[in-house]
Amino acid sequence: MADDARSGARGGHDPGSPSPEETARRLEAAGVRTTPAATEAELARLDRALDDQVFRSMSAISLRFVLVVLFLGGVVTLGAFAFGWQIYRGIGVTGLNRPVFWGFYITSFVFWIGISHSGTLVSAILRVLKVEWRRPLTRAAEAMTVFALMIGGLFPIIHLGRNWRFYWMIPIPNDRGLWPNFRSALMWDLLAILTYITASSLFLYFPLVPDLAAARDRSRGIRHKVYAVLSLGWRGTQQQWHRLHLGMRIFTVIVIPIAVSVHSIVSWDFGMTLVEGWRSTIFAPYFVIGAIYSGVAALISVLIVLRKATHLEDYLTVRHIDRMGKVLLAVAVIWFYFFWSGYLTDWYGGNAVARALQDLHTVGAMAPLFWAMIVVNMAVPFLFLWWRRVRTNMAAMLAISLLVNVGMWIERFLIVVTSPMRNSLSFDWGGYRPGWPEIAIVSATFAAFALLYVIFSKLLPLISTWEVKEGWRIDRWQREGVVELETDVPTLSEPGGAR
Amino acid sequence: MLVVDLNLCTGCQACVAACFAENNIGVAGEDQVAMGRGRHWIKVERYWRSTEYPDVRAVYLPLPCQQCGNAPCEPVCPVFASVHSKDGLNSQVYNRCIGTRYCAQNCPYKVRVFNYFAPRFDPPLEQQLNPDVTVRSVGIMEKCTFCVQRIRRAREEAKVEGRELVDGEIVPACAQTCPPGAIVFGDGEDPRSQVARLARSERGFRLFESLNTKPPVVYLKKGDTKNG
Amino acid sequence: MSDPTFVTARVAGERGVADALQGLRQAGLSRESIEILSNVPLPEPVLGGPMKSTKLPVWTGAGLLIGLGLGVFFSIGTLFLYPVLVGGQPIRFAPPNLVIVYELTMFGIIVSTVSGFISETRLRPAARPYWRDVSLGAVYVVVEVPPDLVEARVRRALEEHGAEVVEAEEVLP
Amino acid sequence: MFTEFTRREFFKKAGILGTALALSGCGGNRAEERLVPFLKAPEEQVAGVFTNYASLCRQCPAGCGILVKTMGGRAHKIEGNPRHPLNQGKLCARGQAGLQALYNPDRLTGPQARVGGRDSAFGSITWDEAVVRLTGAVKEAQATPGGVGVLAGQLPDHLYRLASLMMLNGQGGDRPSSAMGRPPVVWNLLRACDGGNLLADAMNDLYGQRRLPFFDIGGSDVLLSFAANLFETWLSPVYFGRTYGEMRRGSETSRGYFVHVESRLSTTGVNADEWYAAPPGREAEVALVLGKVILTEQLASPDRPRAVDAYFADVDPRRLAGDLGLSFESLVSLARTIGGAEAALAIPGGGLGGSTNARAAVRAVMALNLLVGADQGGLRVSTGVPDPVLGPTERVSSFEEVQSLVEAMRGGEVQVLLVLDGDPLHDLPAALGFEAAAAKVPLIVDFSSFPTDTGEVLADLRLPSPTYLETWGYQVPQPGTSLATLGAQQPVVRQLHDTRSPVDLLLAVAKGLGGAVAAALPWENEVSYLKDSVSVLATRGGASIVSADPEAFHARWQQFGGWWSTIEEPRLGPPSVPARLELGPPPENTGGSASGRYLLRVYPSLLLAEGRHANLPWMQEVADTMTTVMWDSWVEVNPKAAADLGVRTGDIVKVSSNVGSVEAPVYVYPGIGPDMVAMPLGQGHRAYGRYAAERGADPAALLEMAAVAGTGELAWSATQVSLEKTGRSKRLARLERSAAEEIPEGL
Repeated sequence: MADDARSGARGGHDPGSPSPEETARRLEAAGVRTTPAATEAELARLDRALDDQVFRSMSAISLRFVLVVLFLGGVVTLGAFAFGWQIYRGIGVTGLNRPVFWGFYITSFVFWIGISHSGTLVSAILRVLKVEWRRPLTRAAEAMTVFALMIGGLFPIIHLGRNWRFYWMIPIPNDRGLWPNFRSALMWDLLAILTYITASSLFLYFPLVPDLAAARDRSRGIRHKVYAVLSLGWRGTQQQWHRLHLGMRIFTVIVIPIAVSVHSIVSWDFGMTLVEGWRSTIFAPYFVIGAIYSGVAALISVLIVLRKATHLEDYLTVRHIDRMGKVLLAVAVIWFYFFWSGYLTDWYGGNAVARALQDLHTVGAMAPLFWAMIVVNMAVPFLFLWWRRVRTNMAAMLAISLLVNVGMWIERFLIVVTSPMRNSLSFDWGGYRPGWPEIAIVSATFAAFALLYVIFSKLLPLISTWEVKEGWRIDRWQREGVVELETDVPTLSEPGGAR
Repeated sequence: MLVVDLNLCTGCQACVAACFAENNIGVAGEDQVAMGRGRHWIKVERYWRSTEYPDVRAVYLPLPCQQCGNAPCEPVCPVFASVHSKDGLNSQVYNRCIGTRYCAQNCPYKVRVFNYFAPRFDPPLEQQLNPDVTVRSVGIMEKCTFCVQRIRRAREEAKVEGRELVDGEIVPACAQTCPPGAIVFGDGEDPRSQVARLARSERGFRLFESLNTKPPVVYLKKGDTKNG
Repeated sequence: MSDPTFVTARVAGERGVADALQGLRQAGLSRESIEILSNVPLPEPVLGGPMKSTKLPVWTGAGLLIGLGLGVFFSIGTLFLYPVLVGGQPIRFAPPNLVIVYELTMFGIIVSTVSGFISETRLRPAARPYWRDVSLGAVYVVVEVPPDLVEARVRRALEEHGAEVVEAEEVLP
Repeated sequence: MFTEFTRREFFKKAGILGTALALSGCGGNRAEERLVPFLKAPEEQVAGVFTNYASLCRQCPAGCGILVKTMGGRAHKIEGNPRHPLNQGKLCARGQAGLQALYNPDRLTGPQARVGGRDSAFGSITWDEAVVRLTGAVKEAQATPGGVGVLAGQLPDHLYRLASLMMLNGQGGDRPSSAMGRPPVVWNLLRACDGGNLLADAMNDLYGQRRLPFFDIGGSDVLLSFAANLFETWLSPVYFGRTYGEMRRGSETSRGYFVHVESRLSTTGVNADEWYAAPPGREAEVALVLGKVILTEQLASPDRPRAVDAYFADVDPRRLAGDLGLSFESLVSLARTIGGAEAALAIPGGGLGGSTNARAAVRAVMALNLLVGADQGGLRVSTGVPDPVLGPTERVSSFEEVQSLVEAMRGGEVQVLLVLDGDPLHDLPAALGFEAAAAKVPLIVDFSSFPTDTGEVLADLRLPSPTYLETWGYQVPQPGTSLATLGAQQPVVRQLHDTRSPVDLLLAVAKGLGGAVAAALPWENEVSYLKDSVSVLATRGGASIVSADPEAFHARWQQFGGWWSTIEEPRLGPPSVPARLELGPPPENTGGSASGRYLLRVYPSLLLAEGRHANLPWMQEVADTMTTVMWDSWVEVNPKAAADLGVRTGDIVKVSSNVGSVEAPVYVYPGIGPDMVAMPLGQGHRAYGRYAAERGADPAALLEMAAVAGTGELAWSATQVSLEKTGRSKRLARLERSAAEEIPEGL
């Protein structure tokens, strides 16, 4: 598949002249800039190569693809079966007990909501700051948010004792004559996640419309019809482009506070309680930074896998990973700062339960998890991410970003599950061991996340082609003085800019 | 208001058994209770004061729901399943509950009981069930109600007979059976009631007063000396 | 209202757009009657001035107000409808209300902005000319000929300025 | 096995409640017109009216009065009978669980006989067949004197009287040589742990009345318990608990003073203001130290019988306290407290009875009582049977009698063994050899309502009794109160299954036998037997019910749950104190004292007693107070000993004595000495229904047949055992999720 795409792309050019992607790679290697300030003809060639790469990979289906889908689908089916079993037998098939009433599900909920953060947030922040190198990776990032939210949003439902009654939380006039309790942090959660999933889905969809139109124009039959509906009659008129830009500007500004509020509210599920280890004023920013941390790491993992699997190395470049690596390092430091602030305060206060909880973490039954978290969340990024050689080594970056996510999952587990293990009544101090359905369902959600990406890659363009093309043009327009440079942020167009 | 005199609690477990009988509490079975899923609405918790033989001392803490005035379990429920009743009881409305277990997490006393599985009563054990009390289904939270069904009955009877309730007329199952009379129930608002008199004792304290949960359950401290 | 008449032409790149626009303007056509179709947004200088404004900000503002109202209703209004005492908290005004108001305001903004976008993009009165190769990078000019102008004049204006007049490949709603 | 049960089905079955539910929706309020008003908590609905029946609790031998709340012909809740002088409305956990005996899913539903030998299955028979077969067998056995044996764990008084009359051909007293049977043997480990016979013997020595002492705890201000588990299973725990409450509430300023002396910290011991951990079997020696100090400091009662002083003559209190490992100073302080008390009372508990020196131990505590004048205060004698006609009341046999019955069985002397309300196969120590002896008995008839171990393994004929909530009877509470009482038992629901009262069965058999036996048992049925018997009290004055009409008396007797005197029994006269107190040799513990061996202390489970309640799921799931263990057995091991053995709570160990071994999980228990281990009775059933079968271990398998010196009683706490790690462990079902050593704020 990869070779086909490549030769196809090359076939479109004059024989002998280097393909645009080769040019780009050479320039990249020279460390100057990723794209040449091309002529219109060259731009047309770049455009075509990009389109070929992106749209062709959407239609080709290989045996490997089928096997991957079957495997992931199998894991997801197993999880669905486990959920069915849980409904049939009762929530007791989990390992939940008194005093640990929340287990793997809520841990995973917080984890996935955290993952969801970085997609939209990173994309929006980069957009607001008009960072030009964002262009090829916004789509993958925004998709990550939507997928992670779809998955994360399921967990509160899976976790309910009576899942089939989850709609009782929805605030609509009903035959029960009862509105939900908006004083409950869970209702805040519901509304926040509803808002966030709406916002991030639309944030993904908005810039997708021109690409959907492009896909519409390249397809026939049923696909064509579906794309035609989804692309909203997009014709590419300048009026439409203007609206799109304006809409995106509004969105970008709105989506950032939403994203921050969502994870703050998730943290308040815990922060509002009287549970030692949860009741903390630092939780909202701590959870937000933790979310960004795990989200950036997840984005790095996703980008590395995607560029390899879909042969988009020319667009999702090593330099992207390098830059994201720097972001990850910065966030790691901030995360540790918040973590330490909370830990130190608890320790110093000397509250018996807080001490018991810290003992449980540092020397008790949870010590292996706790120290593993410290190592992979703090030590590993801090020791390695300073080095450009590490940041540009895809295998190393994949390993580090995955480790950070494992660490963040553990961090959530330690917060969500172990805090109730110690309370004011030492008679009721307890432990927790997950049941098999919990493990199956949580595993299934990871598979579902991958599966969504796999399916996505076959249905929708993984790179926002129009934005990349626009980027190339902005470069040229600025050089030719057609448009003014709008920000001080160095763009790709500046020689040596953005390093 | 409920007063529990720790001087009097002998740890005999009669209250626990009475509560099982009165409130249709299902039995969880060995594996489940080993996991911490016992459905005891009232527990007699045993705390060790010192464990160095032969200087071993312990204290019993009979722990029903504290029916907090400022109940931490209430505001966190998204569906108003845990609400404050007019009588000041902290009531759990089973048929509203969807099982988020948030209330239990936020309960400082860990007295809330979750139905992990549907309750089972091997026939003909179901014939024992108290018709005044719901059999709770799977996936919902339950807890001590101060035997609200008995409160209602007593109130209805007084109403039918056209009189005021008499102090001591309402007796929850635990207080009814308690051999030494360690548990006393009554109207705390009435200063002449027995509970109000007992609650004024110097030994009186409420669990975790610093949390400002304002429970109407007053414990009388266990004395350690001759005239404690 | 009868179907509008279109004169459509293919132009070469940005320069072609600028030329064609100049020609059309000289022919007395207003900017509003001209559409330029491309697969990348073109800069305003190329298009000869700022774009016609949209009503999106109005939509956004309306959404803000609706969301705010909904938030106030949920967090305060519902408690009037069904007052339930929980945890000793006051019935009406409490800090948590702000959380709800905030989230629903945001929700209102998001939904209304998209609704505005969809309604403005999708709900056009008539079908418009379209070519599939717009997606491949071709640029087209679509002129909706006003009743007081002769179609041929428009055609000539376009051709004189380097545009190649072509028929629409298909129409899109 | 299990069926799911919803509230809806419940209402369907309950029938009448459906109407009530519908009616509650007629308030005119719109919200209530909905079929299922979600706004409304279901507890706000009141449906139906309860009918209360007064009766008697038979969950243990104490004989508390109960009220059973019934509705629609079903019993829903048992509560104490507030009028009954013994428990005055209170009830213990086991009493509350009586409903689960009534509605137990594993009850026998009709008479059964083996289709072949003892290893074959049971097949249903009719009651007529059963009576014919039983009568035939008894008739045959009549030829051999003592050919019929009766073995029980506890018997209601009316049945005990009937069985005695039948076995002894209508003659009371000692067994006449011509009688077909022998006096019913009533014994199990719970009764042994109660040590009632030792107490009665001590009373006999002092007052010439072989009756249990009665302890007026409520009227005392300093209470010393010598290994008495007052609030668990001993004799009459509800009475003790109730009066303990009275003592603790005594006055505004004083809460009484409670001292517990026992080697192991029991649930009762925790309540004590002071706990003295005397070495096992030497608890009563603390009484000697105290008595000596009281005498030395001249704090003894001036009215005491002077002879009692001699008991303490040889005691060197300082040395003895040192021997016992107790602080002499604190004992002196305690002695002063006792001496200065207005009403001190020492209770010789059942726990003393486990050692070989138990007889002397009980005497020592009684001597202390005499010294401080408790015989004029809290120590009294039980009221006994209100009228001789109603006797003999249930008498616990000595262990010697059990042994002689088993011996007779082994020797082929016993032709028919009637097992009434008990499970000897489970309840008797294995070393007694009951199972092997039973093989020699041609016909074993089990009258239990449940598939007991005995019934499942040994019985040839199972003639299930109704439970105590379905049948009639009377009971004289023992030790009871200072008011003479005859409790009334009556059915509160219709018989659930095809069961028959053993009284009716015995009457039918007697009729079939004819002759002296039939003459001794002239009654038509259980009801006429009871009416005839209790009518002797009808016209007696100074009582709760006085009626010239026997029918009316009987009706009211049942209505109020019994008859009781309103006049207190007179106090004890002066005791005749034997000249010298024989202290006897120190306790002997069998099995040697090699290192690595521990003295085994067995004790009746707070909830399961000797095992009678193991088939009640509530009793399995209510946690033992001290260990909080549910659904299981355990071995209590001192933390240091556990560390030496390398075991932790939940590790399974093999406990072996010279006569047997069992496996059970360890519970590391701070309240026990490093040279002892303790195991609760109650579990280890082979059968006994789904909740009890194959659960936990029965320490009765470990006990050696040591005797209490000078008596025929079993010294059940004189066996040494060794512990051996099995390497296995389990998650012990405990209510406590951790060690609970952090005391919560405020407590």
